[in-house]
Amino acid sequence: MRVTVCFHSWFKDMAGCSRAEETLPPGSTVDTLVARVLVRFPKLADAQRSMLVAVGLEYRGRDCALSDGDEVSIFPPVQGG
Amino acid sequence: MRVTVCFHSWFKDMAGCSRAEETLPPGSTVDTLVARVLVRFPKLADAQRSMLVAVGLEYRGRDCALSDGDEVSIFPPVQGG
Amino acid sequence: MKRHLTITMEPIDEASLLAGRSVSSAAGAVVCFLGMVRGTESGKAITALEYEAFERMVEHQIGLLFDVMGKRWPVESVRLVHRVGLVPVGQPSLWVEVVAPHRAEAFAACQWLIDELKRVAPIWKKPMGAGGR
Amino acid sequence: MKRHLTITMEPIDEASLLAGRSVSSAAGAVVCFLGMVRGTESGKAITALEYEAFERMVEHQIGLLFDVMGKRWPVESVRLVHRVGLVPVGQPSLWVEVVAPHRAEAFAACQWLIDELKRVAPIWKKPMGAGGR
Repeated sequence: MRVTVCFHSWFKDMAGCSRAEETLPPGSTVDTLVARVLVRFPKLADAQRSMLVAVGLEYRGRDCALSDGDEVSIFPPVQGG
Repeated sequence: MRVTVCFHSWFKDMAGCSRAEETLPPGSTVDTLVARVLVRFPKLADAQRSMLVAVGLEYRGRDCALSDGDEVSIFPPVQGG
Repeated sequence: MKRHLTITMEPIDEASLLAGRSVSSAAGAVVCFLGMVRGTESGKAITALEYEAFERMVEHQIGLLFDVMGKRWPVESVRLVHRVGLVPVGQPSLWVEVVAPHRAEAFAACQWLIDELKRVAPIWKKPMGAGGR
Repeated sequence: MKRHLTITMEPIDEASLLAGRSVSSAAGAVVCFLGMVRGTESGKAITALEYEAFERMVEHQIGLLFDVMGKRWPVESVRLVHRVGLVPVGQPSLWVEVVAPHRAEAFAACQWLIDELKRVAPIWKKPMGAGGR
């Protein structure tokens, strides 16, 4: 399956792009995807602990199963207000 | 000594006036004055428990000593806002 | 702490109060409160509340509250307007604005001020019904 | 519960937001909050904050907060405006208004909403100094 990864805020700077495509084996989770992303964008490794993940428009944990076509957003702690 | 008594809100209606003068013996307190007022304006007796008293612009208790020329305000619970 | 208090018979003019606001670059939070006259009082329909105030004492007592507020919270500015006389349903009788560096203190100070005002400001209200009283 | 949410690059126009307010005769309390950009960030002088938002998700997440708010408090109306892009020091980045029958619930709901917004809305800020960054 294919998913789109979107980076926000300074994760975008670390990744050097705002979007990337990943092809994952069936049964993949957010965790699978994050591991893949960290290999491809090693500068994000340091930020791993503060990383937030949304699938579509919902926050999701690392064990969330992904589906073909999902848009997964990866970003640092939010600072609205 | 002479003090001026001011009634506010519905205490004014009960008293039938907004101000009254009282002449009190030296050493009188708010308590002395209130007792005098209740005799002169008996309709206020029922409201005695919820009565608030200010001397000048400060809330005062029943044991507060009065001075010649004091303005003593007597009113029901406040409802600002 | 800048402080401003108005007791007035006139309608509260929020727009001009906003226009008169000045905040420093240290201010991170502005909290405003409007107390509106509701259409019912003790379960009965009313058309207005008639507010009466012992004005000199209101000013003094609220001044004391401002003093305490300035000691308890790092408030940059507080403004309070209380309308008296006849206030129709749907219109504000009270407007309060607190400006402070951070929102927690702005909210705390504003709520405290309103609670205390209701406790100590010698103001009274009379419900006015459709028939006049 | 009436609800209104705007994410905008434009300056927050408080006067026109006020003009657009409608309150029923059951509303006794209006609480407004303005979050202002302060002149210092982490102890350093700044000239502005640059806000970035993942807008679709901000709208969805704040929509969920409005849902919870409407269940938890008898709020009549909630309006929230968040400015994004460059917001100069001294200008508001956030405006929130909550209208409710009584003040305790209006304050509680408004504070809760701001706390939750800061927790869940995907918005980020970058301090901009005198030299551009």
